[in-house]
Amino acid sequence: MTIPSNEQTALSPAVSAGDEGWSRRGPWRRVLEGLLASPTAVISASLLLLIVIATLMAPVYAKYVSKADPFRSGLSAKIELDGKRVPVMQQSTEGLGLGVTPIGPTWGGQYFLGADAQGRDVAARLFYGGRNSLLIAGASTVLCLLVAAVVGIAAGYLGGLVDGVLSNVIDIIWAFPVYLLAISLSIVMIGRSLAIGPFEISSSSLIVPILIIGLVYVPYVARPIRGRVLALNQSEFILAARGLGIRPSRILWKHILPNVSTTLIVFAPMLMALNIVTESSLSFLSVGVQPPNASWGTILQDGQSLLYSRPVVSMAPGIAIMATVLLLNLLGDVLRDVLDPKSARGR
Amino acid sequence: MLSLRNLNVSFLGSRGKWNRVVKDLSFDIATGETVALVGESGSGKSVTSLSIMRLLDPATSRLEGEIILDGKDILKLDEAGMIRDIRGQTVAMIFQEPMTSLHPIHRVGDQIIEALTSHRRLSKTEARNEAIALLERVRIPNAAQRMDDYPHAFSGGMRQRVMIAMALASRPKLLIADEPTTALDVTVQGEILDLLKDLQAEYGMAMLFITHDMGVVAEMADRTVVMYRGNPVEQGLTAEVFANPREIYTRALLASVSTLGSMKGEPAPLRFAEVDMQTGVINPPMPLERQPDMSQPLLDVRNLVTRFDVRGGMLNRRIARVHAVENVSFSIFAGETLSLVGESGCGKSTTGKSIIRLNSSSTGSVRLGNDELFKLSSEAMRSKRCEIQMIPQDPLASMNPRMTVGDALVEPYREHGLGSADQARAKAARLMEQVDLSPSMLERYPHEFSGGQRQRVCIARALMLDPKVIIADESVSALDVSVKAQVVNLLLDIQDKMGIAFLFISHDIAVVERISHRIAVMYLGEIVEIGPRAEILERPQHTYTQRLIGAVTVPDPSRRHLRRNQPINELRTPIRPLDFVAPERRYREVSPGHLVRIDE
Amino acid sequence: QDADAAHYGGTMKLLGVSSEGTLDPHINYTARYWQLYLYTHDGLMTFKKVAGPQSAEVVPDLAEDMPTLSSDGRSYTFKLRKGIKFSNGKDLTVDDVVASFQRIFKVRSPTSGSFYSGIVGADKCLAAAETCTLEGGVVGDAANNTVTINLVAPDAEFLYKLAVPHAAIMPADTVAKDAGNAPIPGTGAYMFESYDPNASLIMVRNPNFKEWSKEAQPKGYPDRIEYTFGGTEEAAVNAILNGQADWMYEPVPTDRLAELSVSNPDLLRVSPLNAWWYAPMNTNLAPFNDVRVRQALNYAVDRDALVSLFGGPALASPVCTILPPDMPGHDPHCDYTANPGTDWSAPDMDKAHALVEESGTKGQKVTVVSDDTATSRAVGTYLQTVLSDLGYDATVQSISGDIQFTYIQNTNNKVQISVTQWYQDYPAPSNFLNVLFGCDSFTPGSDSSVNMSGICDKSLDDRMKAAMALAATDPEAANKEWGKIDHDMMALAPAVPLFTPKDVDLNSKRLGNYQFSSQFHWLVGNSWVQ
Amino acid sequence: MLAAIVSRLLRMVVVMFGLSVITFLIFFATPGSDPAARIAGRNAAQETVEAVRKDFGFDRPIYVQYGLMMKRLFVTQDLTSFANRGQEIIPAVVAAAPATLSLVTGAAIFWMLGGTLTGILAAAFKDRWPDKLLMGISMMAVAMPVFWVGEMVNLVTQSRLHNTWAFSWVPALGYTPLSEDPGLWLKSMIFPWLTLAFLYIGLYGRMLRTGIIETYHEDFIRTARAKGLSGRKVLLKHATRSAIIPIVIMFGMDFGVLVGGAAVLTEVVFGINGVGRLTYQALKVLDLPMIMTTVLYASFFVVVANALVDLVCILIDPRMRRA
Ligand SMILES: Nc1ncnc2c1ncn2[C@@H]1O[C@H](COP(=O)(O)OP(=O)(O)OP(=O)(O)O)[C@@H](O)[C@H]1O
Ligand SMILES: Nc1ncnc2c1ncn2[C@@H]1O[C@H](COP(=O)(O)OP(=O)(O)OP(=O)(O)O)[C@@H](O)[C@H]1O
Ligand SMILES: [Mg+2]
Ligand SMILES: [Mg+2]
Repeated sequence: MTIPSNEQTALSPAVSAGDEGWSRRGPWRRVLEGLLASPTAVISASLLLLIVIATLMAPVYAKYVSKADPFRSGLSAKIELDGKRVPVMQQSTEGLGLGVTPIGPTWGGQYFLGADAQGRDVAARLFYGGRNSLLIAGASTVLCLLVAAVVGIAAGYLGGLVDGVLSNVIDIIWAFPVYLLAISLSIVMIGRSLAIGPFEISSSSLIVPILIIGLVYVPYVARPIRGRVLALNQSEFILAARGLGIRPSRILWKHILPNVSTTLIVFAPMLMALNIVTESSLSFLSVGVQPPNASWGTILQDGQSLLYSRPVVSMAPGIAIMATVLLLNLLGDVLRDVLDPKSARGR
Repeated sequence: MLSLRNLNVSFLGSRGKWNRVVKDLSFDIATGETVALVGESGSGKSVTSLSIMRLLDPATSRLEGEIILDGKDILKLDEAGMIRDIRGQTVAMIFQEPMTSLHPIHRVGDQIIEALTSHRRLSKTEARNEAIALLERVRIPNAAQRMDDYPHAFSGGMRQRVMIAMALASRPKLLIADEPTTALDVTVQGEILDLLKDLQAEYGMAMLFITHDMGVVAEMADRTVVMYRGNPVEQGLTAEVFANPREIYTRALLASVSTLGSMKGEPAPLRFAEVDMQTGVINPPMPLERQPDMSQPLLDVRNLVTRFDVRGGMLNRRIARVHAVENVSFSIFAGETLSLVGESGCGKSTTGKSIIRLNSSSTGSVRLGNDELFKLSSEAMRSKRCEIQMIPQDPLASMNPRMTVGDALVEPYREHGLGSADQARAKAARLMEQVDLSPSMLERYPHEFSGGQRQRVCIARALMLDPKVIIADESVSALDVSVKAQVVNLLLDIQDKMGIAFLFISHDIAVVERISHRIAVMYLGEIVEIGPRAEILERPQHTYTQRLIGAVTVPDPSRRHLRRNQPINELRTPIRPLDFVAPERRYREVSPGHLVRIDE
Repeated sequence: QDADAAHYGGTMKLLGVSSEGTLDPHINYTARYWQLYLYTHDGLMTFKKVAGPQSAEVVPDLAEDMPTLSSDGRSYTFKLRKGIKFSNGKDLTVDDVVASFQRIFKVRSPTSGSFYSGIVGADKCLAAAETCTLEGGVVGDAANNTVTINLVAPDAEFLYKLAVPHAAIMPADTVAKDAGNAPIPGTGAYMFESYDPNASLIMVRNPNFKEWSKEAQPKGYPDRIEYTFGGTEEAAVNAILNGQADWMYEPVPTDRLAELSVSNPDLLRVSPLNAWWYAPMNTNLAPFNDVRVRQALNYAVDRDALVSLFGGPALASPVCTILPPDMPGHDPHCDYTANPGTDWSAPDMDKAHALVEESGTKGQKVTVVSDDTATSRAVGTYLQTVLSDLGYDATVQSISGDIQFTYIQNTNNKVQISVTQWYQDYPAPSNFLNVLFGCDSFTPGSDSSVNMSGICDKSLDDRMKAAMALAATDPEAANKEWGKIDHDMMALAPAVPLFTPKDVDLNSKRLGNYQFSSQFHWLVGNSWVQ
Repeated sequence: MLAAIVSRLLRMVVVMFGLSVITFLIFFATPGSDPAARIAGRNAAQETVEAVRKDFGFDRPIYVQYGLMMKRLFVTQDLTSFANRGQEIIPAVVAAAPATLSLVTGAAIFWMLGGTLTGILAAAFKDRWPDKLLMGISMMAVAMPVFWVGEMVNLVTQSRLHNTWAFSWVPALGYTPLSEDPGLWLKSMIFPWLTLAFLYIGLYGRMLRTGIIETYHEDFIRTARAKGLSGRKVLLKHATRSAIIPIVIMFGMDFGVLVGGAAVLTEVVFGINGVGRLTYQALKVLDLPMIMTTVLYASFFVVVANALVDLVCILIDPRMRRA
């Protein structure tokens, strides 16, 4: 047996693969490469993109395919179906002849998914609604995660008075009747805009729902994060970082945040779903997407009154929400793996 | 019992490359036999042992070859089979990193009980009693009470002993012990080794012993396998390997082993002789040039006290206190090394952490230069930290698992505004080389290193800041002799160059002898004896010091079983009732600077 | 008769999505409970408890006969029936009647100011309720067992006002404040056993009741009536179909109508209502302060579309007038339609556009305020579309029903146009025209100002006052005049009449003898469940 | 310990005070909320409205009104509703509480069992079909609004398939007290439980799965496996134990608000007259006394649940105790 010669191996220090120093892949680059290497991530990201593009193309759909303005009441509209002109709101003729049912899915260009109780094209509204839903829920999810991360980490890391105050605030927000605020705001903002300092928020502005929805679930995310931070706080590596004289802000940002990032990532798709639903409740109370504008949540609400006769009206937005959330979830899963250096994808 | 045939292990590296870290390894272990696996740090010892347990993550690692255990090729077994027949039943393992290997939120006692009951039917009380007995056998003081503690309340050495107790609980046929005594002081180490031997005799247990402590190898192993960079280079009967090593690496390895007493007559610390691992040529050590500057202490610790609460009962009330550090005072001068030795769990690490204010419950006074550290604002303390650094005892736990080692090294340097990012990276690369690691490893995450490699990364991280004082907590314990020599030399180099002061916490008396100017001996949170190195080692006054020095192992297989240390019968603990008042201690000066506690 | 006897007994189960406030008949002003008070309390007079047009007739109830009216038309004398007992066992006396009228003011009944302010002494009572005596207004004569009510001026509608539950007679010792959820003894066939607004209202037979007049207070078929609150309309429909309940208060969701009218036509009952859905426009706020804009909107609204929102022509009909079709005085005419005449035919968008153009208000911001029920929201959304078509920057906002009703009344809230409904209190044209568009109903800055259009046309107002006075002497002429007033009011277009709804009741298979009163809708106690 | 309880109580007072003040201010800042007009009734004369205003003290300064309301709520405990006049609020809430408690407790059992089971199974079968299936369903559960699920359940059990053997046993919607008829209570609660639990099963399952998967990379799991523990034991005792903390925290929060009235949609859809519906009805008519009471009632549960959760967390993970 002899001592091995300088066999090419990346592991032995003496033969450091010939690179000059160490090649640094930036964290962004690493994450991106990791994501790109996963077919799941690529496919779900592309599908998500497709959804976004589809919603952006809504005017095109409305103009050329559905050929109806999805924001106008279509109560007296008629369409050509199998060569016959039929009203969109179909008067019942059998039995007592009570009730008017909006046209069901035609599976054609016009009224592909049927009409809602206002005789509007559900499919076209779905595309338009996607914009609002994705915008509101997306923005409020990001807002929620940001605030929750800051609050949770600050409370867990700083402790003491900060934790006391934040924990109280968290409890107050959590027990707070948001809908009271929503009802109040909806009334305050009827026909006028809200002036907060230099900012004017009009009643149709999406800022208000985004802010409200963004804050509703902050406690829900912040508390688990605070818990994780409490445990992390006792870990040797945080002690070591302190011993190295790392600034607390950096400890929070570089040591604690990455270690709670998984929590944030799991919450993201779930929050997205919850926020879309919350948005619909707020819209119902007239804070948020104002009629005749649509969002997936409001279409779902609209469809609720057609559940027995035209279930597709509420199912369509439901499926859209579900698809978005599922895709986000798949993406989040891969992202979590990529961020975890101990998993196979994390390298 | 066990035979490895051409075992190859590879890991998935970055960008999907597979790196082979164990190459064509073959050896056998017979029933009742002890085989030592020695070799360079990072040569694949731990990976080999994990392979035998099939505990490597199949997603990121690949195993080839044959591992035949009790006539079965376990690489062909499925997970269920491994669980049923092998793990915990036939083979048990003591892991190298005791901190992260213990479940942080299960009580220590429960973790042992679980090992006991996983393959044996025992009643609750039986299991508990046996677990307490095991803990006592691994010399955990106050075992019955500490059963209900969580791992973070244990010292490094205590955690290691818990691991040992856990592995022994299942009475395996084969015990794989990966550096089981690195964190143990010599007295306890002796006890543990005796315990292992007793059990081996009792159950006819085979042992695969991974260690870099040649003294332990000589003491324990029937046969020895030497590894170098993933390859087995030599194997044979221990006595034979020690007596006439055939391979250059083995020769070099043995040559660099230091023994206690080799420094007799040396006034100052001395570098290790450098042995070229490839050729075996020994270069005599260069003497140190700088004398410590004894005019004014650089670090002055006065009456340091750190106590932890012990909670229990229904309402989680405070029921007692751990007097981890009690009234400790000493000073260190620029360019000087003070070694802190003492029984595992006596408060060494706590002392270190308290000095740099990582324990919130400490009182006393710590002066660094002209500053009283305990009185600094947290921001002032933060900037002071680049002057005083601690190398933590548990390197894996003390590195952020989600940060590459490169980032971890660069970060403090940039934080203290010591230079640009490029300078930081250049320095990091240089330091990596100095601790015998490749700069390309900076891209890796902590878990991708071997124990010894991580330890060196931690050293490099502390050195990034060019501190004036370094508290090194068991910083060379996981290194093989050759690397250890290199790292010790590095430490001495920088001390020589920059007049750094070291508080060197170690139980490796041979290294302590090499490196220190003065030695302090700690026992149950208090310093019992402190004085110049030669004084302490050659004329120990306190009974505890005497016992400690008497227990040092000797790397000579022919003197096997001759080592007889006085059995420590009374296990003493630093846990005291709440109303305990620490007694006033007085010290007597035996010779200039040599103080011994007067015990009534 | 024997066959009928078999129907007495059993428990009738009613469902409601929510309860509606206090149980005090003097205070509660909801159709939901008025329907029940009919069977628990009596006034001196009452509406006939029979099906069909006759149900709008007033008949003596606690009074033996129709009152004798003094020649100046200001003094009514009632002779009380003998032997009537309250559900607590006490006998009915003239003192109870006097005290009950005082109580109307003491508890500040919502209609104390509008219905009963014409009684002599009422002005004092309105100012200081605690000391209300109605001195000279309501006079009891225990010896003759008569009660005389003196009015300040003749009031043709006074007997109607005595026939609604706000004029119920209750024991003299009833608390002089809102009794809230505590049942008050009455003389009806049933009495309230328990009331929990969050759970249920239970009615049982009044043990002291003996039928004295079938058309005024029939005995009632079921032994027990359980009104359960909670759940949703859909759930209520299912429960009725599954035989778990007999009737629901809320209208059947339009979603279910088509299916039900095929599967269970025999369980659905459609009856006309004296009510309208309308969109009051604030005549004091731009752009609706311009009559042309108001007219334009009247021209533009497609009533057929709105009818389809309400469930189609079988359930609602387009209207152009303020008075509902079945209301006395209703004079069919429609000016704001494609082919003006008696009926609405189609929207006239050209005219509408022209009027808007003329007014020069195009592009202004308009907010439609609807309440949050599905239909109201839909109507609001529809109006928004129409307004947009007319060139306005229109939005629609919905608020919870109870709040919306007061919100749109207050001028401070600057509501331009809203969607609301009005149901008759009693079958008199003034109940629509005078109440909704009279000057007295307009109080700026108050949440109680039911004239939401804020219109106060002096000449029309005078004509309405005169018509009311005329009704006392010549009802026929008065009704004619009301028809004209309606026409002239619509010329000012203070509101857009949308449609007149029909009532749809869904009842269980076992429920029999369904009867619908135009005044109080389904006559609960007249139906049987076995 | 005593200090801890006192500090918690203090915190509860702070939270309640903050909430009540905010609620009060919002109410009075809302136009159209003037209770006098609504109490006076439809088309009431101005005198009547003014009299009511005086009677109810709506003409007093707002802080006096606040003080009075708090006094009537906490001291004399005779606060009455603005909407259902004469309705004493506290008895109403007390009467509604058992229904909500039944609903939420039962659902909590389902969702804790279901959620942990889902999470554990999905983690155990990571990336294989059971995982994908469970996660798909979980996401569906999260994405579907509870009222929609409830209506669907009713559509099936009360309407479409009510007359088949499968669902003919389902009683009419509504709540039957446990003390009245345990069998009926159980039968009528099953679908509400499942419906309410569905969302949380999704949330918790997902959360737990990730936690477990992450924990599996830890060294102490390797130790557990080395002990020869069965896969199940490693999963349940070691991996799940560390991953369960966020679940426990979430449970505390969810349970707190749901018992406090956040289960309103489920309550409404299934005709269970609980605190949630009470709150909802009160909000719809802006019935301030009821809103105030239910908000404070909810905050009580939120604070208590969170306090308990903190305690449990420390028991599970001693590291969460502050030094
Ligand atoms: N998970 C991993 N991924 C990639 N590389 C790894 C991983 N674990 C270990 N290695 C590499 O494999 C080699 C062998 O590691 P191993 O832990 O077996 O060393 P060792 O002989 O036990 O050393 P030490 O004495 O320092 O503990 C090292 O170079 C190490 O960097
Ligand atoms: N956080 C803690 N809570 C309670 N007790 C603790 C804590 N940390 C340490 N201890 C106790 O303090 C004593 C001293 O621990 P320390 O870690 O300083 O020992 P050590 O001398 O470094 O031992 P070793 O050589 O084994 O690492 C031990 O008994 C230990 O159990
Ligand atoms: Mg190793
Ligand atoms: Mg230590």
